[in-house]
Amino acid sequence: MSNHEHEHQQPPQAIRAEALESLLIEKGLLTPDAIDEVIIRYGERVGPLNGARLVAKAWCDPVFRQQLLEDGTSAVADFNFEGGQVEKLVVVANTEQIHNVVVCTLCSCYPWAVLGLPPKWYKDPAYRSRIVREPRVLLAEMGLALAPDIEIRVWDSSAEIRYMVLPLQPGESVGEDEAQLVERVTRDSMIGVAVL
Amino acid sequence: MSNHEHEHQQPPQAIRAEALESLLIEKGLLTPDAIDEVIIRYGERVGPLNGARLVAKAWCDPVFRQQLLEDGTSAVADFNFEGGQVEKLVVVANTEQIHNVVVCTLCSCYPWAVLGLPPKWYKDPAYRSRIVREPRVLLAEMGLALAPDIEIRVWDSSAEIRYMVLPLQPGESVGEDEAQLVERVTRDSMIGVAVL
Amino acid sequence: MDGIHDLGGKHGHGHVRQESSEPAFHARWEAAVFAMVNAAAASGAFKNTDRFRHAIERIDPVAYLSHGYYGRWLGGVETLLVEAGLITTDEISRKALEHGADASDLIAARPGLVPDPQGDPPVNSMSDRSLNRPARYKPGDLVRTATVVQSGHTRLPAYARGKIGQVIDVHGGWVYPDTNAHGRGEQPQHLYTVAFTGSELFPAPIDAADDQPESSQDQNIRVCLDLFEPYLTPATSGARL
Amino acid sequence: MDGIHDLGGKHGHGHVRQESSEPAFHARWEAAVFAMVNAAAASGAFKNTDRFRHAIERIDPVAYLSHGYYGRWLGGVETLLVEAGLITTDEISRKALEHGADASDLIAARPGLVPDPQGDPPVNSMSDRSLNRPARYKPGDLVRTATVVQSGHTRLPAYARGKIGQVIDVHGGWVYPDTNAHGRGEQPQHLYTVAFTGSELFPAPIDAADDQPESSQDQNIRVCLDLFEPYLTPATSGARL
Repeated sequence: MSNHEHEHQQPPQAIRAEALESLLIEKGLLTPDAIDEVIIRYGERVGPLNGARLVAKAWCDPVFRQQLLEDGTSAVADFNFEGGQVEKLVVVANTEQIHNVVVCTLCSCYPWAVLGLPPKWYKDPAYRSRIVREPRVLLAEMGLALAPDIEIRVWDSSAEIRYMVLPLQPGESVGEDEAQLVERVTRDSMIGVAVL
Repeated sequence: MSNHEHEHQQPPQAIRAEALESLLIEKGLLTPDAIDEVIIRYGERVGPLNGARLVAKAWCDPVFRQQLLEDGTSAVADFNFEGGQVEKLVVVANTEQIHNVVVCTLCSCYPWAVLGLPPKWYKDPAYRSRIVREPRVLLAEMGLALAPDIEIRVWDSSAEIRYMVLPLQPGESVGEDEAQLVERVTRDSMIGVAVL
Repeated sequence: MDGIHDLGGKHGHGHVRQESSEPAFHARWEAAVFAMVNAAAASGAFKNTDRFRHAIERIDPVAYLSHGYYGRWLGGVETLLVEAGLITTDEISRKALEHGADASDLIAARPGLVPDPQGDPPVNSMSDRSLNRPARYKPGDLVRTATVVQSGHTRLPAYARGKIGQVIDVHGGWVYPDTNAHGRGEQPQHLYTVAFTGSELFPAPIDAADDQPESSQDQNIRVCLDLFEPYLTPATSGARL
Repeated sequence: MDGIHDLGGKHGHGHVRQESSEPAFHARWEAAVFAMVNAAAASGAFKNTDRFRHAIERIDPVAYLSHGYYGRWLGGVETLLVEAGLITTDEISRKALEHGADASDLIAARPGLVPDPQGDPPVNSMSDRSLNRPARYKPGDLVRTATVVQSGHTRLPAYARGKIGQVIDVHGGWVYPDTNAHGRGEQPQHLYTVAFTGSELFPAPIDAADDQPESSQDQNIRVCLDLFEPYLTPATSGARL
């Protein structure tokens, strides 16, 4: 029984991934270094901190804010974020009347360069199926209750454009400096499943 | 490892079925007899032999054939088949120009009283998804190549009407008596995925 | 509902695997599930087949595709037994562990916290009902199917929504599954057999390459469905069959 | 294609499960899959992301729903490595058994016997392409989406087919996934952001009981998609936003 349990700690797809890894290494198509590089790149250098820096700057700098909303791609270019997956970035701003939320129903497109790799739930069937059909119900389930008079705009990333939400700045944070504000910005607020 | 293999002989749904069975027996909601009864009923008394008897009789008796095609339900009533699931029976006849085939895309409706319980493939996603979209391709894969000029009629059992196909009588069988003809009729020919 | 069960026309489900000399049941547990479904009906866990079908539609989608026909029935009947208060999910899971189940095994059942009302028992065990009002359509009429259906159980498959077909048979009044499954009454409706061309249901792709003819372009296919009157509106033009 | 991946608006997939302090990878094998996808691209197993996305769409539907994101990537990259002749299915399965896999484990990959041609390598690594022809639509235009799509890869989800929306943004020419995924060239097309009302995409059910309001009747929802010109035709009427 303990043997049985041990074997079940690894799901079948994990075992198969390890098998393919050793095959590709044997065939010279993969180096073990490449895996470490991925872990370091997406574990350390690419992540939602990049997006948080954009948001904090937009809150502090009206010119940058306008540039970010009008042409996100060039506004972000100077930051030299790595991570791919943002050929064209569109930043959509929440207002008191409009709440934005991002999804990719067909696969799991996500703005890696500004938000890192997506959380598991973003890629799972429940979120992808429901957020376009019943966004208000689903957001409430996820802890974000929006009044009926707030318009919800769902952005389904069906081509190569990537979306990021510019959340509303919390009233109590006005006057803080950019470094303090960066700390306040959560990944979920930039996907649009939370507010700050 | 052998312990591990042993445990995997039973799929999880089988284990769960056994668990529910013992619970329902404990609660007095089920008697073990009821299971034996189901096995005997559908294993021995209800099956495609019933349909085969109808087909053979229709081949021999033009009046019965006409009655079967015009009002299958009453034509079958005299046979007193058991097995349920045929509140209204519609029998569709193959011709040299038209081939009929039956499916239930939404669940797995099937004329139990005349054909018994359906084969596993009839209930599986591959058949249910493909037979309405590409019947000629799928029938060919299943061993029935139909010329492009033969019209295929697919009957998707979406309400309580149940369908059965009256296959064409093989030329070499003309002159055989009803008992001999019954032997020739296969279940698959009455679903419409084979001819005789 | 737009559920996993609505398989007609979907891609990716592979090849049909036929067996020779297939038994009525592949294992005793399959017959046990059959008997338990009968027992659940007898004990009042559900009062009509529409409700049972909808319980199956509500099971876990992965279980739906991978547990087989009787595995789907099992998930459906567990759901109904739990919703009827005859048994608890915990009782089943505890017993399953005793029988050697893995704690990580996929559970098909999806009992709701607030189940639909059971509604009245059926008027009789059959589903045809006489109706005083006349049928709106007759054989030969062209009809268009609804694009939208009830949010719960329905018998209008997704692949046949928003399509034009021709009535080829009229069957009188039948219990309406869309309400009956939810305890909202039998509300009998006229039932029709409607024939569609294969190319109406599955037209040629908008930009298929010439070297990839789709089988949907086969001009010699008809698909017939049995559809309830609320699914249909009159159509003035469309391919006659 | 009408595949299992096309999840928008489908019912039955349960609740969203959020994790606190979620790591970039939940296990080393997930990062290994990521690296293997990069390696497969570098070795020529696929030349563009559209092809990789379509390989994922072709994996086993049960695996699609149950193996997780990197499990789906694994199935997709196995398919492409096998189709490119760089590795065989037998080699992978034999190695998996050595690593402790069960012979009955579900295999996600679905390599085709006759894979699509690879087509030319991309003109450049980006997907936007300048087009000489003018865009057919401008912001404010009403458009109707196609009801039928390519039999293979497409980026028009089922829930947004046959619907009327309003163009809200115009993005110039972009590589067309519907052909690019199948080695039929980049065939760049004008790309638009089109906004739809929630009730256009998911109208109220035909016979919903008054006591069961569907959230789809929420009048304050917009869904925006990025759609390629071949998916669209002009619409003359429809709800302006």
